[in-house]
Parts: sequence; C-alpha cells; structure tokens
Amino acid sequence: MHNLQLTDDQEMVVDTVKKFVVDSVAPKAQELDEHRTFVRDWCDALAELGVYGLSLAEDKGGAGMGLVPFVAALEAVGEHSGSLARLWIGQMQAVMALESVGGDLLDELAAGSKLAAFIGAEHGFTFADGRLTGSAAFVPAALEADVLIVVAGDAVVQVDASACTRTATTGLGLNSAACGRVECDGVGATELAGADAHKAELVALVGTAAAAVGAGVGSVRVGRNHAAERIAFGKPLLAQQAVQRKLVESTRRVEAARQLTWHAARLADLGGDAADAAAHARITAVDAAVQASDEAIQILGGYGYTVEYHAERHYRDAKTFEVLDGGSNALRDRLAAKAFV
Amino acid sequence: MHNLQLTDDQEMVVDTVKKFVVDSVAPKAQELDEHRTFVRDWCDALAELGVYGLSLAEDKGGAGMGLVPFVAALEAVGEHSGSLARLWIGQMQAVMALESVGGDLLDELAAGSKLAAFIGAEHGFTFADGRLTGSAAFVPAALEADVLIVVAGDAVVQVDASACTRTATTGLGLNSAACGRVECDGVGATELAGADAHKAELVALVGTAAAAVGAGVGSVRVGRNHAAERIAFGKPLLAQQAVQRKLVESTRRVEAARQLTWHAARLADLGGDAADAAAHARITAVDAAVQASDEAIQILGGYGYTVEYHAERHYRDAKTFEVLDGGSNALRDRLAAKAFV
Amino acid sequence: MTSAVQVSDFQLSPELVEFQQKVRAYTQEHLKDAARYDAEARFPREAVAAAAKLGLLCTTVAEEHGGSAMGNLASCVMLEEINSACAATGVTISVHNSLVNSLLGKWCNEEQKKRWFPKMVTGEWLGAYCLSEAFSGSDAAALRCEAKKNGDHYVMNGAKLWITTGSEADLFVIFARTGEDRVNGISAFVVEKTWDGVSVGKKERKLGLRGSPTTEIVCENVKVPADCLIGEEGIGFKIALDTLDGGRLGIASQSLGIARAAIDLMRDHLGKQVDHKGRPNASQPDQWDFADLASDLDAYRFLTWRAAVLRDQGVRCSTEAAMAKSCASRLANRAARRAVSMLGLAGVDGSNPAERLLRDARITEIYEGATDIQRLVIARGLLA
Amino acid sequence: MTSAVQVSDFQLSPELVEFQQKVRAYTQEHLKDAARYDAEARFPREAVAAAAKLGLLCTTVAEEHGGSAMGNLASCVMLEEINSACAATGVTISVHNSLVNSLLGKWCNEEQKKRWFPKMVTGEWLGAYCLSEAFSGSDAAALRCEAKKNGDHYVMNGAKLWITTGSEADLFVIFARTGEDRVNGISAFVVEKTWDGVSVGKKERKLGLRGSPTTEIVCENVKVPADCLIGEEGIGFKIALDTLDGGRLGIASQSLGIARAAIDLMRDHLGKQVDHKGRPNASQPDQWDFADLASDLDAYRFLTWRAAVLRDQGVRCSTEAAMAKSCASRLANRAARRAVSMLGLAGVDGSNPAERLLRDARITEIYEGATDIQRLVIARGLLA
Repeated sequence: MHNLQLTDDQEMVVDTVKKFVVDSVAPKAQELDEHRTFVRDWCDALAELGVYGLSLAEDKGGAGMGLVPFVAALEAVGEHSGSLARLWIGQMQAVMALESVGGDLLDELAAGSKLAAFIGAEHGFTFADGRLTGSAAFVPAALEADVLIVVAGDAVVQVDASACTRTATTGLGLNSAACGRVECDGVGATELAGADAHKAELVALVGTAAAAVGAGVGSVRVGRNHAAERIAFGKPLLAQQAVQRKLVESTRRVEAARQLTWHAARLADLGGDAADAAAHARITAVDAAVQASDEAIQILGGYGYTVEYHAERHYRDAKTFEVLDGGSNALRDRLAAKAFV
Repeated sequence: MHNLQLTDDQEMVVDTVKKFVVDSVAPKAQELDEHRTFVRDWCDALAELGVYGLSLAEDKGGAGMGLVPFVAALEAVGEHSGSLARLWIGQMQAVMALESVGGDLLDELAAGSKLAAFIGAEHGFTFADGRLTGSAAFVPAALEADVLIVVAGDAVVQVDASACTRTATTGLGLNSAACGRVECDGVGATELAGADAHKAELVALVGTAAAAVGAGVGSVRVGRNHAAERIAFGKPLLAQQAVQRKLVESTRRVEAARQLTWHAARLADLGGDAADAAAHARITAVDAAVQASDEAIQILGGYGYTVEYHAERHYRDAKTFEVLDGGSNALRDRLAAKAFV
Repeated sequence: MTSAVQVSDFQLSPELVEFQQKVRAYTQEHLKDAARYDAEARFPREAVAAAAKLGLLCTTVAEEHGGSAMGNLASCVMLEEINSACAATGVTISVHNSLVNSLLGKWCNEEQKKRWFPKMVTGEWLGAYCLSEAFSGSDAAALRCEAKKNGDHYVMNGAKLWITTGSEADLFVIFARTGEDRVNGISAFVVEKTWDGVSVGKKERKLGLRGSPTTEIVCENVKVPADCLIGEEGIGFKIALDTLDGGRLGIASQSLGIARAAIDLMRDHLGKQVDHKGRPNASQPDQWDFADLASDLDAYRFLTWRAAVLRDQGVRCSTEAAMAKSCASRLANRAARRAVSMLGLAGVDGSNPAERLLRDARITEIYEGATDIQRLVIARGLLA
Repeated sequence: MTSAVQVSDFQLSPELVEFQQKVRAYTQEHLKDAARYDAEARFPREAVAAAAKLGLLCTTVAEEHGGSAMGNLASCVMLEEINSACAATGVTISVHNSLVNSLLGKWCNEEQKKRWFPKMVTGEWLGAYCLSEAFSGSDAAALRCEAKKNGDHYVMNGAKLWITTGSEADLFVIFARTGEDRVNGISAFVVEKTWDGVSVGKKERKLGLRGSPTTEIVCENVKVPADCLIGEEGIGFKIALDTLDGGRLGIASQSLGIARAAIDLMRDHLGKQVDHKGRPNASQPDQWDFADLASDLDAYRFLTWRAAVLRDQGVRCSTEAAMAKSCASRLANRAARRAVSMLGLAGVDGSNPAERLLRDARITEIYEGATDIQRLVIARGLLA
C-alpha cells in the first residue's frame, strides 16, 4: 500500500534500484565511506540501470517517468549511501537542467557515460566573454566529474572539469562522493542557452529530501535492530519505553518528511509550482534525518559512536545535506522572502 | 493545485462547508467561545448541508465519499472553530461506528436530527446485563447530546444521554462544544451488535488531525495579518526576519501534518490499514497546531494574550485536542507496542 | 540598595532561607483562592494586603524610607514562592516592587521619596508602570503620550495600554514625550489616580492571569505638577530600560514559580505510579521529561539569582537579566504544556491547576520585554 | 579533599580565576594541534605531558600525596578550558583525575596510595577506568569479568570495552566479579599494564574524539596481588557509582568546553556581519539561536559548579551531577550542530573546528552514563 502513486513500470524501476542497493551498496557503504573511497562502480551501475534518464522526457531520450519514481528510488539509495544518493542528485540536476537544451552532452549525461558536478547559483560564479570565474567549497562529485555544470547569474554554462582547480577537502560527510573545492579563474566555458536552472534546483530539493528520508529510514532500522538484540537490565533494549519512544518519534518525523516529498514530486509531475512544497520537504526531511540518526547513535551507545554501525555515517551525511545547495536556513529565508516581502 | 485528490463532487461539498464556515462561523466563534455558548445552530447547519453522512456508504443512505473530503472540509471548520470541528468528529464517529449496523439511529445521526457524544474505549466503561457503568471526564457534546455511543470492552452500546449524570466542566478549550463529565452507574443501555469501534477511532484520529491542521492554518493567518499591519521600529512587524521565520516554520509543520492527514485518509479510502498513518497525522498535526498558535500569540504580543484575536483560542483548543481520545502520548505508546512488543 | 544577604556556593544565606520560609507560610495561608481569582477575574486584594502587612511590598526600598532593603535577590526568592501559588498576586507584587518602588528609590529626589514611599511601602497605595501604548509595545520608544510643559506643571495627554494593576493602582509611573527626539524626548512622571483627567480605560479579557487587571490608563489634559517629574527631562527612556532589568528579574522569578508548580504537579502524578514494591514505574518518557524540566528549573534559577546579585551590587545586568527572563519564561511554558499533556484529561478539565498554569505562563514570554527582545538584548550584549 | 577555593555569588574566587588563566595559557600554547590529533587519530602525548608538568594531573589528589588538592570545582574550571581547545586531551585528563586519581584517593589505603600516587600525580603514569564490557554498558552491574581469589592473589579473566586512554594508560582500575550477587559481587582492583596477561585489544574507530584511544583491555589469567584490591570485596559497584558522580562533572565540563567553542565560532561568524555603520546585522534567527545557546551555557555551567561544590564539600551529588552532565552534554551537541548549520559549507569542509566539535560532542551524551541513565538518576532522586 505504500507506493500508492507508482505505476507498474515505475515500481519496476524502483525495485531494480532497491535490489542493486541492497545487494551491492549496503554491504560496502560504511567501509568505503571510512576510507573516503569514491564509488565510481556504483555510479556506473546506476547508469547501466538507466536511471539517469528516469525523469527526462521521452522525446529527449529519457524514460519520461517524472520525479515520483526518482524520489522513491532515491530514498532506497539514501537508506544505505548518502554519497551515492548525492552523486545521483548531481547528475540528475545536470540532466534536468539540460532537458530543454538537448544535444550530445545531455545524451552522455543521461546515459551516464559522463559524470557531472552541478554548481548552483548560491556560489555566485560569474560568466562573461566565454570565461567563468568563481569558487565553490565542497562540491559533490567535483574531484571525479568529467564536466561541471555551473549556474552563473542568468547563464548556465558547462566547463571541462579538468580545466578547473579542484582540491580535495576532508569534510564531515558524503565521504564517498568525491566532494571538493572548485576554483575557476577565467576558465573557458560554454553557455548552455535555454538550460533550466530552476528545474535543477527543484531536483536538488526533492532529491535531497528523498535521500534524507532514506537516511532516516536507515537510521531507524539500525537503531531498532540493535535494540532488539541488545540485552540490558535483563531484557532487550527494545523493551525500554524510552527506546521505543525514540524510534516511534523518528519514524513519525521521517514519515511526515516522506509525505511532503512525495507531495512535492507529484505536484511537479502534474505541472504545478512545487517550489514551496519541495522546500518544505527538503527542510523537514533533513531535520528528520539528523534527529533519527542522532537517536540511533544514542540507542547504540558506545557502538553508535564507532564507524562500524552506520548510524554515525547517516548523522554526518544528514548534517552535510543540510548545508548543501545553500542550506536549510537559506531556504527558510527564501520561503519567507517569497511569502512576506 | 492544492486539492489534487478531490473529485468535482467532493470539492463542491468542501466548498459549501467552507462558505458556511467563513460566512457564519468565523465572525462569531471567538465570542461564543468566550461565553462558553454551545453552538447548536452550527451543528444544525452542518446537518442541513448533509455532511454527517459524507463518508457513510451510499447503501446506508450516505454520500459514500470516504474520508478525504471529510478531512478537507474539517480543516476548514478547524481553521475557525475547534469546538464545531470536535462536534462534527463526535457525530461522525457515531455514524461510522454504526455504518455496519444500520437502522433508525444511524439514519437520525446521519441526518443530524439526533446529536451524539462518543465515548471511546480509553474511558474503560463496562457493560453487562444491559447495564452500563463507568465515568468519563471531559466528553465533547456530553451536555447537549441526545444519545451517547459508548465503547465498553468489546461492546458498543447506545444510551439515552438524559439517563446519565452529566456535569459541566470549566475546561481549557473547546468551550462551545458542551464538554462535560459523564457518569453512568448501571444505566440501562442497548448493545449495537456489529458496530465498528475501530472505524470510529480512525475517524477521531484523522478528524482531529484535520481539525488541528485547520487550527494551525488559522493561527498562521492571524499571526501573518497582525504582523503585516503592525508597525514597530519603523516598519511592519512582518519585515522582521524573526517573525517571518516563525511563520515559515509554522507553515511548514502544518503542511507536513496536512500531507500526513491526507495520506491517512486516502489510505483508508483505498481500504488499506490506515491506523499508523492516522496516528502519525494526529500527533504531528496537534503538535503543529500547538506550536503555530503559540507562535501566533507571540507575534501578536499583548494582543495575542487577549481573547479578541483568536490565537489564544486556537492554543487552548489545540492543547485540548492533544489530550482527547486517550491523548497523543498514549498513541505514541500504542504505536510502540504495535511495532516493538 | 545593596543586599544584606548573599548567595554562596549556590545556597541561599540563612537569612534568605528564613525569609523564603516566611513567604511560603504566607502563600499557604493567603493564596488558597488562586483558582477563584482566575475564574472570577477577581483582583486578589486581601492577599496583596496580607503581603503588605508582612512587608513584602517594600523589599526594594531603603530602610530610611521605611523599606526592608532586602534587594533584588530576596525579591526573586519571594516572587518564586508567591507565583508558584498565584501568578496574579505575584505579578501585582512584582510590578509594585520591581518596577515602581525600585524606580522611585533609584531616580526620585528625597522630597519625592518622602511624598510617596510612606504609602507605597505599606501597600496603602499600589503602583503601576505605564510604558506601553497601543502602537508601541516592543518598540517602546515609539510612544506618543505627551506631557507639555506649562509653567509649574505639565499637561499630559495620551493612553497607556497593557497596564498591570491598572484599575487597582493609586500611583502611576507614566512615560511621556516631552520632546521630539525618539529616545531623548521621553520623560518619566508620577501621576496619581485621583487627579483630574486620569481614568481607567478598557479592561482586557485575557487568556490567563485573570486575577490581575490589565487595563488602559487614559490621561486627558492631566495637570501634572512639575515636581512629579522624575529625575530630569529626557532621561525617561533610560529610566524605563534600567527599571526593566529589575522587572525582568521579577518576571523570571514569576516564571520559575509557575514552572515549579507545573513540575510539582508532574512529580505528584509520577510519584503516584508505583509497582507492587512501591518503586516508581511511571512511563519512562514522562519521567525523562520531568527530569529535564527539573534540571532546567535549577539551572535557570541560578541564572536569575546571578542577575539579581549583580543588580544588588549595582552592576549593570541587562544581558544577565534578559538571559534569566528568556530562559525562565520559556521553561514555564514548556513545563506547563508538558504538565497538561502528562495529566491528560485532568490537565484540561479544571480539576487541578495545570490548565491555569498553562494560561498564566503564556504571558511571561510577552510582558516586560517579549522573548525576541530579550534575545536581541543578549545577542547585542555578547556581540558588543 | 575539601576545596580551598569557592564560588561566591556566581563568581569564581580570585585563586580560581588565576588558575583558570594559567590553564588558558596552557591551552593556547600546547593545544594548537587539536585538528591534527583528530585527523591522524594521534594521542596528544606531549600535550598531556605539558599538563602534567603544570600540575594539572593531580587536582583531585591530597597535598600529602603530592597532589594540589584543588578539588572538583577547580577540575571543572580546568576541564572546560582544556576541552574548549581539544576534547581528546580533555577526556584524558578528566579520566585520569576524576575517575582514577579521585577513586584512589578516596578508597585506597595509605600503603596503596604511597605505591601509586608518586607516578600518578606526576603523569609518569596515566590512568584508565575499566567498567564497561561488551555486554554491559548502561547496565554496568551485568559485568562478567571475574577475579577469583587464590591465596595471596586473584586470578583475573575478562575483557573490558570502551576504555578511554586504554592503549596509553599504565594503571587500570578494573571492576571485576568476585561473587555471584549482581551488585554486591563486584570488586575494584588496580591492575598495572606491565603485568602478564594484560593486553590491549581492539582499538575503536570513532566518529570523533579520535585523538583519545578507546580500546579493549583484555585480562587473561592475570595474577592480581591481593593488596591491589581496593577497599574490600563486594564494594566495587558502590565505588564505581560514587566515582562516576565525579566523572560526570568532568564530562559536564568537557561538554561546556565544547559548547563554548561552538558558541565562540558563532560569535565570530555573527560578529563579522555588520552594516555600513558597524552595527550587527546578522540574520535574526541566527542571533536568537546564539543568544539561547549562550544563555544555556551560563545556566548549565552553574549546574556543573553547584554539583562540584557539593562534591568538594563531601555531600552526595548524584542527582546534581546527573543534571549537570545531562544538560551540558545535550547543549554541547545542540551548539555544535547549530554552529555547523550557521557556518554552512564552512561548517562541514574541515576548514574550521565546527565539524570536529560536532563529532567530538556526540560522545558526551554516551560515555560515563548515557543521557537516559542521567535522567533515570535525576527522576529517581527527585521522586524518592
């Protein structure tokens, strides 16, 4: 009953992604994160599953399925790897920004033969006379991307990644997502006339919301499993009301975030203005993920503080999601500006 | 785009209720609440609009529209009068509990020619040998109802309201809902064989959620309107970031609650098990309403503390909703028991 | 006005403990009718009179003027006790002591003190502090009430809103405009209730604190003798803000009292739930919330006492007083809300004080500087 | 171990202020490499050695045994300072002082004290406190490590988990089972690192506090001389809990230090945002959060000091210590999380301490009694 809104075709895609995640991602995610290993294989595997073109219009070579199956599948990814979820989001931002442009680059991005890093307007890059200037801290995929898609004022431009200075950063989370600092000092770049930066932003909002819902689900699972096994004071930890309450509240918050996320995706797919709904979903989901992972750590106690039980990874990733793409507080300010100014 | 899920027929009903609420309820709600006046006229007006049978199956004489338009319309009522919303919920509980029973009482309740108070299982009434015993503090509609529908163990019984001892209580909120204490000491009662107490409970959960969403919406509106007009430090209060942030956050929480509420109603209408979804909706919505009304009071400052600006009424009503029907914390415990024990 | 009594190692001095016990005895004897004051919106005149008899209306007045000179810390201790039983009585006494008497003591000349204190320290007169207006709440300096100098007197015109004890007070400290400058055009005056042109306007109907009358005070061509000007022209706003530091300690203490009452209700509720061996077996989440709230009560009481001690020592304590009020008032609301949740239907049906505490608590975040104003004061203080 | 120094009227005594400044100078000189300790998971040996030289490893030891006998309050003041710069160094010193030295001083006989203190007060040896096991964390009394009496010695077998300073310590206080009774079958022993059968097991890889090694300590047929039993058989659990009251003050202080560091980051961030006239114009919600957190920092510092003073006075302070730890540790996490949010990308990219503070803070709610255990202690204390 959960996926009330998915067609059979959509559900098949989502199930395929889920199977890949459970089989291939889940067993290795924590270890690769600890060693800050970039997960190119997984990006390629997603490409093979054909999901980078999932929401792309059919006449542009995509599956034309809209955002609903995207958020459903992304939740499954986020449950096990925030890094992979973020990489998919970045790629999807590039694809959807270019939907209205078309061309070889779009084909390559949708096929996954090229990996993109997307740099949003919040970094304030400038583009003039074919030259791109600016810098961005902590861009997911930056270190490994083939191409950067950059919003620079009103323009959206593409730039060869190797032409930019890219520096590794030892950040809080998303350790397998090749996050890094990007600097462009008058690098030659090509404008993508007609590209849709707003669409890319919407993808980031609902995508981050979905990934965070996944992190919340994963956190609850980790906490619940531990509590069911761990014996303290003569009974499973899960028999303690205080532990149950943590899990119930985390579940409830994550469920609220999920409904907001699905609502935003549905609204967008129906052609409505989903900007506010997506912002609500994103803020709520990231908060829910931070809380759920924080509670999971607490339920696991000392074990939760180690890098072996996933909870700490979800916690770091959730906080990192919070500040990406301008951050939740900037979103709150934007909602305010739109409503009240 | 808001009511993605309503059919044209459903939307018409909802719009009719909205019009009635805005025209008749909104202008008088605060004053009647202050004087603790029971709103029989409004109950009759809802009866005339035919909404007590809204979710009742067509073959039982209802409109067979399910819970979705119920929550949509109830939200509109809750935005202006928590008392009327609660009265409708109680009546709807009785109607839906009796859907599987049928008979004259159901017809009268659906038509609104009889007013019911519903007493749930949490009050622990007992029924044996045709006699009902138990007491319940703070039952909405108790003082004015014609009939009490009482869950007593496995049985659902009807009892003539005038046969029970009913005492007015000067409670925190829902002042226009004729709330009172009910005592039955072996009062003669009739079992309603086949009545569905679970359905009644579900109605209470999604109904309270919808009413609370309405209270949240109403609170945000009151706060926003005041902030737009009030000048402080040379500009409208609404220009203050801190005020904007309160309204943005209230809106977001209420929106999350609304999506959970609609999800629960849809799930129930599709025949799914909506118990958890409804509990999530109810807890989240009541919390959101408490927070939104609290913030509205704060935005209004001294004005918010007076009984003239609706914010304090929403605050009292929301806290009262929280403890009705067993209360939010008992619901949390029940979710835990279901999931973990 | 240095306090004779101190806090040492987080314990009140023996003198203050004794005073606290005296006040506690007073509350038990005289504040039993708090629920009735609320239900009937009735001013607790007898309770205030009994407090006056015990010398509780003069704690911030020097001994030479008939006061007990116990100071701000003692006032805080007293107000927590009183407010734990009856917030309407509590705010009446807080305003009288912290806003009016302490202002008179600090800013009036000897002649003025001798004129007003004899009635104020005995409680024969009650005081009210008139700063807010319909269009100036948080932005107090926007006030419009004016006092025009005319020979040996001022002519005062304007309406003051949200005046605590408004209809019951005999002496009003009124802030009025004597010049155009937004801040430096404000002056403070004493105005007596009986003077021509002074009237009590609309009485507010409120969510809570219903025993304490909140009214409009209207001045229509009131002839205010020049010797009722406090200090000098133009320093009114400075006086207002300085006084509010002390007032905020009063409201912080009120908040602590309300929080304590709510926490006590929870303690009773939880304490009743025991297993067959008599060990507590109440819901863990309820116990944990109780533990968190009780911890914050202790913590914010220390914040309040710290600010009171500073004020008693003559050290400016705006930041510290704002911290105390902001934290304590939010705690009072959190605790009262939680008490209602924990008690369930008994929390809303009026059969115990929980719902009144919830309604009373709500004002503490609003008056004498709303929470956001406290945060502004704190942030400015710490970022300066 | 009565403290020579006091808190009066919420101010530290001049002696303590001087000590605080000395510690602050130490942190500025010796704890510059906190980020590197974290990045490399490297034990801050030089920093701890420098602290030892300054006498910071003997604050809870009596003067007759070479300590400074400054007590718990002084230790709290010191630990807040140290932890504001480096939590890995902070916890090492906290465990050494609050859990090991204070335990030895309170429960050992003279001969034992003379045996171990000479090395412990100078920091030649570091101490570790070994209570937790793989299957007994919050439920400490479920421990299984056993010590079987055999003539003039005990034979110890078992593995201890989550041992702070495990791989770097020379002296372990190990709680082991000498009898079957769940609580009264537990005894405390001193075990030295160099003894046969003592080994360091698995080292944990952690979210934060990476400079402080957390390891397993394994005892395989370790021959523990009978004169290494602390106190008598069967009182081990009592010793463990009593000691944890002091340890919790250490962790409360660590939490205050981390919270302060996070709040300082916010202050710097907000302070930079000014309008053209130099007035603060940072986002109001950011400023308000900063104000709330800074207020709680003061409030929970008082809670911590209050408990420390009680402990220095020899008064049981389980409830008060639990309040301090529970409140301060939650604040540390709240503040660190908020600092990351406020700083945005700079909060996560490792270019400043925000993300490390967030990771370090997280342990404070877990070790030496998780938050829910603190709440249990508080609720039991207040409902008793």
